[in-house]
Amino acid sequence: MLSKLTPTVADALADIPDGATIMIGGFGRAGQPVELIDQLLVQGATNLTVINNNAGNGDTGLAALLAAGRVSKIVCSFPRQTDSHVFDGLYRAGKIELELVPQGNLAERIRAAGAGIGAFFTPTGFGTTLAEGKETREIGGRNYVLEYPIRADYALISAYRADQLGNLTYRKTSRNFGPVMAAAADVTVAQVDRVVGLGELDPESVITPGIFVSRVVEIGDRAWLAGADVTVEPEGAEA
Amino acid sequence: MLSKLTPTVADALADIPDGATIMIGGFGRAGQPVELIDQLLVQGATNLTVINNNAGNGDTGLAALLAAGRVSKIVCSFPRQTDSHVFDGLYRAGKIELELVPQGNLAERIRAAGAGIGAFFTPTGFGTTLAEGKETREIGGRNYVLEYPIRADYALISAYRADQLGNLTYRKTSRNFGPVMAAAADVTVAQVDRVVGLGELDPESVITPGIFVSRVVEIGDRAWLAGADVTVEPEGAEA
Amino acid sequence: MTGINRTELAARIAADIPVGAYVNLGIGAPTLVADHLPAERNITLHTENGMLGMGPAAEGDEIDPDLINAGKIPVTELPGASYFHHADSFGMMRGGHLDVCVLGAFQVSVGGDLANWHTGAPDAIPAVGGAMDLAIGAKSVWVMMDLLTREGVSKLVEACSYPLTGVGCVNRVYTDRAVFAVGRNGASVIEAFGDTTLDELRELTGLALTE
Amino acid sequence: MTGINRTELAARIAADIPVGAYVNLGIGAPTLVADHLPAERNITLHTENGMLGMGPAAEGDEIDPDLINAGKIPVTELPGASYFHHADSFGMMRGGHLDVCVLGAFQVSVGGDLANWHTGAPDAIPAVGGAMDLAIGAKSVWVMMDLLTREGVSKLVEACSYPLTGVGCVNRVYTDRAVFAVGRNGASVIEAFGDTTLDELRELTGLALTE
Repeated sequence: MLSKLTPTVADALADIPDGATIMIGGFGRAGQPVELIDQLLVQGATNLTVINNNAGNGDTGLAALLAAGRVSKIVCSFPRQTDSHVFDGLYRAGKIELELVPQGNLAERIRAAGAGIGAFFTPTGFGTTLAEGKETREIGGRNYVLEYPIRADYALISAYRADQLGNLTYRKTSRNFGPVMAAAADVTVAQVDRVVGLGELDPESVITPGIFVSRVVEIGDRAWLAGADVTVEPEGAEA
Repeated sequence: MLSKLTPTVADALADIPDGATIMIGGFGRAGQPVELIDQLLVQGATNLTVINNNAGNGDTGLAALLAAGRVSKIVCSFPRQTDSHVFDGLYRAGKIELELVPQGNLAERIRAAGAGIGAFFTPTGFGTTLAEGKETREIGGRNYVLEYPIRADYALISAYRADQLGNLTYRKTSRNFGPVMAAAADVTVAQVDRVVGLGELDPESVITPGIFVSRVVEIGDRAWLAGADVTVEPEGAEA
Repeated sequence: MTGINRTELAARIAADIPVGAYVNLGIGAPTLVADHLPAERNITLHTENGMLGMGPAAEGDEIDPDLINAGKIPVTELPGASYFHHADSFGMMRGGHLDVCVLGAFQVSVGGDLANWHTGAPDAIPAVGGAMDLAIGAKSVWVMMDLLTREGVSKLVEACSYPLTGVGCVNRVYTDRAVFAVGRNGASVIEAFGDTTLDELRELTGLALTE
Repeated sequence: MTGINRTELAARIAADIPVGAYVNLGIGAPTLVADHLPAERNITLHTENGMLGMGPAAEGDEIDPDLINAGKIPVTELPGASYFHHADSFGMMRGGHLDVCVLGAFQVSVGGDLANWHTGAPDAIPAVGGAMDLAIGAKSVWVMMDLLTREGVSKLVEACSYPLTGVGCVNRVYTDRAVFAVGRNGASVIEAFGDTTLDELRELTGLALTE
């Protein structure tokens, strides 16, 4: 039977070309596709446009990709963090382009790409510098800014469980950008803790239907979740 | 503790005034809030605008409400059915106003109302008579029609399980318009088969968060579901 | 002059659907295509009322009023199915995630315009349902229809006389006499059935068909 | 001249939140409001990274990296909680479903303009996060801030000098010296704390405050 299961992260990202636009899921650590980001560093594609809520922190993951000079543009809502020194340095040196988007507009623009919406009027950002140069309109007494979809060549996301058809479930607030990014990219790669048998996911609880997922890589249970299966309160959590 | 549970359908709909705009969930029989519709007939409010995928069939439910002259306008995608004789008669007699909306635009316009979107460009309907007089625009080589949100004073929907906070789950294809309508009305009334204790619904599987629900009425298991609890294949199904 | 029957046509369409595709089959004749999609081809069926992984029509004890297709017929659920609400379901279509959508039609123009929702009769009660969404709802939109009306008039036309469902949205037209490609470059014959010739098709349709 | 401290201010804000309300508490001082919302008031907390029914900060074994708030602090889940994705979460805000949102601010204008995302410093790295969404994200948007900067300059102003986060979006301003209503009708004093007088507030702010 056909399957979207891919044996390794290397296989899953092998075809990403230079110049690709890549969405990366996650809000803080929750939902961050750590192993896929690390593989993106190994894989070598450069001149990338990255769409993520943040712009990396510390010296690993997305920050390492930035430090390696592989990202020419980042679209995000919150690049500045206490330890975002890699991005900060590149930005001040004019070595990376930044498109700053309010978080809800970012989510809705990604959602619009997946849902075939050509553009939409949002109240968020009206009258601010982030709406400068954008079309505005008063509708029903409220002011709106016209925003356009954001799509990508690849979306790299993290989920909790998958089946071979690519159906996904998430865990708690790690859901965040995953479902909308999965629908907005030509190729969506999902890393998951575990792959389960076909029919083991409750069809009522599938959050991302497999139609939006191209490749699934099983990473194995994260250390702090080991031993805890589909539970509300995992044991052995780390700080 | 505060609770959205309402003892009877009569209590749940008591305050609907004449002239109200009312969304009614359901696609065919699936997801139709049968008991709420029947109570709307008893309740007496008139000059209603109804938003539903269809315009009633046979002589009961929505068709009975139409036959009683209580609906002055209907917004729907598919009024014509084999047994939609009540609507057909009223429409031909000029006694009911019809706003015909392509089904996906209907769903998206309702979704837009709930999500605070002022208007959006959709490709559906471009170049057809249903887009006549509407603003259009070419974006990225594709043609779009500008569509506006559809909101309501009340939404009457049917769900499967609820807790006292109004969190809802649905069952199979009866989900259809429920989640988007719940978010697009000032007052959302959900009839459910059963109310369960707080904490019994899996937070990952709640489809409509309680924030969108004002009142919950427990109807009891539908006959063909009696004896079948949260199962994939209910026993004793009827045709 | 021969053609193929509706069952053969459904099988012909099914054969063109790629392995692993996500497909929406419109109400009516297109549903027959499902009979020719064996499990090993891994085709996933979408129904716009909120489901992927739709199985065959339900029978007997399988019938569940909460589980119906877009034609309001009770259906079944296959392993790996998923449910979602109407806005998500139509977003899936509008966003171009389905590979193929197969629809019936009153008329299709050589440019790919589709007319399948309204005959234009002034006293008809209009009802569009999901027709306009389906028309733009997949990477490939295919029409399944008889080439001629009962009166012998071609349904593949230079320009639709019936009200449009979508503009330039159809890629292929599967008929009992031939399969046509339509679109920006006009109509061409992909395959003629039986001993049907290009000249016959030109005569039947009155169109400058290319090979 | 006296005022109230931050804990008292948080309690004062909490007292104004209606029973049963859905509330988003912004990062920083507004999170203190949660300490004054006892369970019997049935306040449901929203966090924009996709959750309703957020409980207190997680401690020890409760800490779960998949369960964090908008400030990326590990939190807990209360019975009746639900999770949803980012587009749904911000749709919930933009659609006006939350009753109250409490935010910090650099400046608020008498007309309700909010400045809380950027100091305007030319070399600052801009970062907006959900600030502009929160600014328009509830039926009532309240600001919690000190009335004066450390330098003694009023943060309630005729017109914001810092870059705006939202226009005319704030309804009330809770400060250590007084609670103000702001909006189309300008700024008025709802309550002055301690022995603070209207005249003092006018002097401190340089604004024509009304009662």
